[in-house]
Amino acid sequence: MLLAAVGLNHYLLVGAALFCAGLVAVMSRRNAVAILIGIELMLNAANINLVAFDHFRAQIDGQPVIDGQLFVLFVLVIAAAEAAVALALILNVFDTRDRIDVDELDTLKG
Amino acid sequence: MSLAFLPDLSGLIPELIFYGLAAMTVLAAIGAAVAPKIVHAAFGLMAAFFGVAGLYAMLGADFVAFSQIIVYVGGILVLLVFGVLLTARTEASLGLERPLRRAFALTTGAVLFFVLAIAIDSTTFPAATEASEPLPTTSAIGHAFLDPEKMLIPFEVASVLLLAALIGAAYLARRRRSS
Amino acid sequence: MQIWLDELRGSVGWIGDLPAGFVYTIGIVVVCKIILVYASLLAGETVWLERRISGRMQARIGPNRVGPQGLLQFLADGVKLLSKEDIIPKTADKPIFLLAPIIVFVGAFAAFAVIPFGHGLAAADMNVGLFVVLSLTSIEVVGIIMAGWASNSKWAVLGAMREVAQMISYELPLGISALGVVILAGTMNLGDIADQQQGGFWNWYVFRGPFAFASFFIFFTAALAALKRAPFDLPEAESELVAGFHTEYTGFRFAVFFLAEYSAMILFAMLTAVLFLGGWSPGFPIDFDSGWGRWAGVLVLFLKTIFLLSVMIWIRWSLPRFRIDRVMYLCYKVLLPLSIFCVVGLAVQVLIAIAGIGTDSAFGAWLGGM
Amino acid sequence: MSDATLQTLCFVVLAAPLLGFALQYTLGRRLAKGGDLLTIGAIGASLVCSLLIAYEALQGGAEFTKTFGPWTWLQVSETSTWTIGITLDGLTAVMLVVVTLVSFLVHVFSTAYMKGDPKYGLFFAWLQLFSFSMLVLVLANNLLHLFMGWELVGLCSYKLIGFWSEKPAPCNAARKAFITTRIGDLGMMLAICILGGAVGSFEFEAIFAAAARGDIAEPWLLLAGLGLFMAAAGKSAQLPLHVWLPDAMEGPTPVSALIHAATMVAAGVYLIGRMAPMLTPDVMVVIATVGAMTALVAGLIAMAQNDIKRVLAYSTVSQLGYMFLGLGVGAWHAGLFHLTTHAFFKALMFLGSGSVIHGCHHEQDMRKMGGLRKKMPITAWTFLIGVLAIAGVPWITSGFYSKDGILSGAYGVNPLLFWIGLGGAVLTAFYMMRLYVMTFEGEPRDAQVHDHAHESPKAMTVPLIVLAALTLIIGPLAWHTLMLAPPTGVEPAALWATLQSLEAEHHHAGTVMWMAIAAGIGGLLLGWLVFHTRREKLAALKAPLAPLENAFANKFWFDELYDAVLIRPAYALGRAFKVLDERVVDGLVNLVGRGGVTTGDVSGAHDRGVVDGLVRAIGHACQRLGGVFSALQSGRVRLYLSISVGALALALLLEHLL
Repeated sequence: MLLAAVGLNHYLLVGAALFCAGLVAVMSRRNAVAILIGIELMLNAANINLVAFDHFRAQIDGQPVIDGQLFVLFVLVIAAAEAAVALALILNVFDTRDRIDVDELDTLKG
Repeated sequence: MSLAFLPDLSGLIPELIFYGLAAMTVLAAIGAAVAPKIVHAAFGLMAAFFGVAGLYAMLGADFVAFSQIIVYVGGILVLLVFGVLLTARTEASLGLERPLRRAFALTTGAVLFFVLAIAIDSTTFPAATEASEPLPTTSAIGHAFLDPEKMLIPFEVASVLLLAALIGAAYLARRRRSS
Repeated sequence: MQIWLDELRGSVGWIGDLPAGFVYTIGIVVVCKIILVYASLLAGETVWLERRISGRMQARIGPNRVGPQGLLQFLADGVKLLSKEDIIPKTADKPIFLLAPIIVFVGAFAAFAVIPFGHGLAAADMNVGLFVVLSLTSIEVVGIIMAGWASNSKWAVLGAMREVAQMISYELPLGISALGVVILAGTMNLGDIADQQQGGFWNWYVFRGPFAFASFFIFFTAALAALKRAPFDLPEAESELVAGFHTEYTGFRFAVFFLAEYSAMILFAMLTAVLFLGGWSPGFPIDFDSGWGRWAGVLVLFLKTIFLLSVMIWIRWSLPRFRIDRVMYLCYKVLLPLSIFCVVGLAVQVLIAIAGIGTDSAFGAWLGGM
Repeated sequence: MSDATLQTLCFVVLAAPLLGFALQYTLGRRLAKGGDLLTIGAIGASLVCSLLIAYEALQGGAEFTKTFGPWTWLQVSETSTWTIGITLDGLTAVMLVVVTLVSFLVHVFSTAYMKGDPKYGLFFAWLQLFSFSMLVLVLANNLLHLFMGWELVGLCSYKLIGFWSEKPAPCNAARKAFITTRIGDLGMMLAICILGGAVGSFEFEAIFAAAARGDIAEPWLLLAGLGLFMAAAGKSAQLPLHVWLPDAMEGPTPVSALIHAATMVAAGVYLIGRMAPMLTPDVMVVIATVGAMTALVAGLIAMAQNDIKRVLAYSTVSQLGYMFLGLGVGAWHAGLFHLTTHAFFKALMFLGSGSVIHGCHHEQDMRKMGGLRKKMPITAWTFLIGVLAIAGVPWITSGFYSKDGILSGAYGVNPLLFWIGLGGAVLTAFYMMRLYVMTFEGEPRDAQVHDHAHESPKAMTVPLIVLAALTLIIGPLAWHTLMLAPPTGVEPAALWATLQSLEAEHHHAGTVMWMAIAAGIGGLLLGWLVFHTRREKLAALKAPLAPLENAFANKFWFDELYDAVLIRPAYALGRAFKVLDERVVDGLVNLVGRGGVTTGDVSGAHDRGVVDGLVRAIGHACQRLGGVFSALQSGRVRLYLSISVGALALALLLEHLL
């Protein structure tokens, strides 16, 4: 067989890759929006793992397992809330300082 | 005329789709992480979202897959792009990263992925004896969300969270105009 | 779809000899092609329809030269657009500029996969069909914002901003009023939703009580706005923004935007017909499982779609454009509260029907959906 | 009426004002007209139910007693349960009617009196809570439950007296009232602890039964009785805890009518009346003596007051003294009956004075009034009825019946107490006539006040008329029909060796009756003569009595006494401690400190030479290192993240490789 049958490991690997990509973004980027992008990637990596575990457990149990999917939906909600607030903050920072380089945001004063 | 000599590739189709989606997801994610232009990063993120949604669909989570599209692509991504557009005037949007830090981050990311891959590969997960069709989950999710013994309270709390985020974001963005 | 392919394999000998997976793969490709051609043709003819109707309304004739009554006008237009010079602005962000029309096109066309064109005639008979349509149409937003940004032109950016704000705003009343139908039908499978409205025309969801009736109008209005059709055509208001987000696009890329726009119109017309106007029900009981009945159903749905398209065109050429703040006002302060009210009303209605009257009686079943 | 219905009625009686308070407190500001209609409706509902209960009690006669509950309130331990419950008997029924009726009329009165006040709605909210607490107190069937109502009453009186909290005087008055009654409450808590400990239950029935069986040791029973009386004296402003009541006149006048005439001060009398079966003869003596003294002293003070409300306040203290006298001599019925009648005519007079104050644009000094009868006839005539009632004008006023009962009770027990009471009666009639004459009769003394005076609106006069009518009819009516049941358990008669029988108490023994009549009428006539007819001779009359008047006017220097005996010593003690603290403690500390300094000097030299060298070396090393690490402490979370993730990755990698 040219390609191995797709199992849980494959999904977990995709998740790990996604997570590492997000981590790289968070670690190396200076732009706040880009950091947010990295965070979203990491959240998605976690979501893939959740759904994958769900799916393969359902295959073992022979009945639908939805706990992981429910978690994913909550993560979606939180990601949406986080993105909205974070972007509002970024816009605010941009408004007062005319830049959004997080390395320069090291004082507590506006 | 018999055409049976054609190879039966049907068993390979899911694999092909998976590898396609996985490649798309990972490449897009890496693009999002390192693209010099933030806008390109944002659209890389979109491709990654699509790939993840596709993976969800492959895992039989159709509701989650389309939630992913409607929320991430239709909502969060649009917000992000708006954020990029509204803050695009400075050189920071060009992501002139410090090379040393980027090298460090890339190395760390690669090492971490390497270690994780080894860890995943060396773990044996219990596997189903025979693969079965994914079962529909939409109505189960709906019932779980409205069942007081399951997820009703988290669901309601999540709605409160969204409301709070809405108000908070609106407030923060509003101050901006007054100044 | 698998069922048809199984039927096909059973009935036609040489197809049956082929490996199953091969047939499925080829079958998927073929069906996609059919849908694409069907939708594109319809879109092209809608352009013709629009031009003819607007001509009538303005006491002109409209295109009538190419083909009978000018029916082949779109082919001529297509040839013209294809042969035009393909310009990419120098300051444009090239990869995104090239990708944007494709995204928009995919968003508009992919949703046709779950639309049933007749009884059992959906390419993908998914049980989250309605949800799929709504989520796929939201992809269009991203394509538009890409186009607007990549063009590096103030007209395009402004148009895209307006459009995005308008589309994501109107997705709320759109989705919520569609939710009313989901409550009545108890499913998001579009084929099942249409099947539940068979029988007399009074079974159509639009006629099931005042809330459903109101939901229909909310849905249609929100759809108009999401389609940025007049009177909500601010994003491409030619008198202000030249042409909105596709100002910088020419030739075939422009054609793709154009096609996507009209196919989105058809998509929403069909969706409205399926959700509220009984789908392929002609208004009296008919057997859709028989061969001719199925194709009669396709025809009925086609006619309803054309009717709704005509209404859209009629509205476009009758009403003046809104101001942007009025558009947002209408969305957030009128349609959104109304749609929420209707959903709650419908939920109560269904509860009353189930708990109070009982769905085993004809009236209860009518009131409670199913 | 079935028990279930009665129970429901009781609940309605309680729930209506509580609900009224909750709604009024939260929504009051948004309701039409500040929500006064809501609260009047609530207390009205309570009143109607109370009347129904009273009617039922009347039907049941002397034997009428009902208990609902007890319901578990707190499961303190596995064996001990604290309960709440409701007791209904003749006494409760009468109190219910008194409380709700007066409260209802005060509500109505307040709509006009408080009109335009910025905290209009809040006032009604507190009135509601006050009524509720009083009803809780009255309906309680055990001491702990009663105590809840008792403390709630205290809280509400605090809020109501200090209602105009933007002014300092009401605040001080409210604090004074609160603290003074709190001293009494100490006795109450003591009594509760003793009784609860000895009986194992707080329920009245159980306590009375235990007292009758002699289960409670004598000194403890005595102590509990004294504690209860201490509480009652605090709440009902008896000597020497009476000082708060006159000051409490700083509150709005309807509040004075409600809580300082009819209800809150009645709580103490009610408590003693309710607990009568367990009080030992010694306690009764104390009660009677204190009551008589209070009646006399407060009457004397009242004669020399010029503030219209203060006269009424001292009169109230005096009348409460009568009630305790009645209870103390075993004239249980008469004492509680006086409570009822007094509630009506004193509420009448307080509301009447409120009407006067309102009419004179918040002028309270009687010396500036006079001749107001023509300006405000309704107020004047109704007030006159009150005056006649409190003086005990025979047969037509209710005051006659109750006061006569008390006096005849005292007559049979102890002549001295009787004579004090009789003297007090003369005083009462005298100073009330003085009050009436100075306010309503004669020539106007202050033209400005007089010219601007006007009759009050209907919302104020109608309650006055209702109360006046009640004052007239309640005596004859109630005396012959509504006989209060004696408390179950021990007959009060058994407690005082020389106590008259109950029948004799009702029987207006000729002598006593005529003496009482003579005292009342005589006092009134004297007052009329001195202050109206022979006014010109007043000054001449006053001169020799000046020292006495001075004593009265200064309230026998009670406040000064407390200031000198309690407050100043407390301050002095505080100052003494301060001095102690500054001199002795600080001196010690300083001494130790100085010792420390000396030691420090010695060791400092050592430090600088030996230790510092080492420390500096280490310090320099640390500084160098710190310079390296402070680059990491940049406050940038991403840097921390990078470092920690890098370290994690490295650690995992090493773990894998090794």
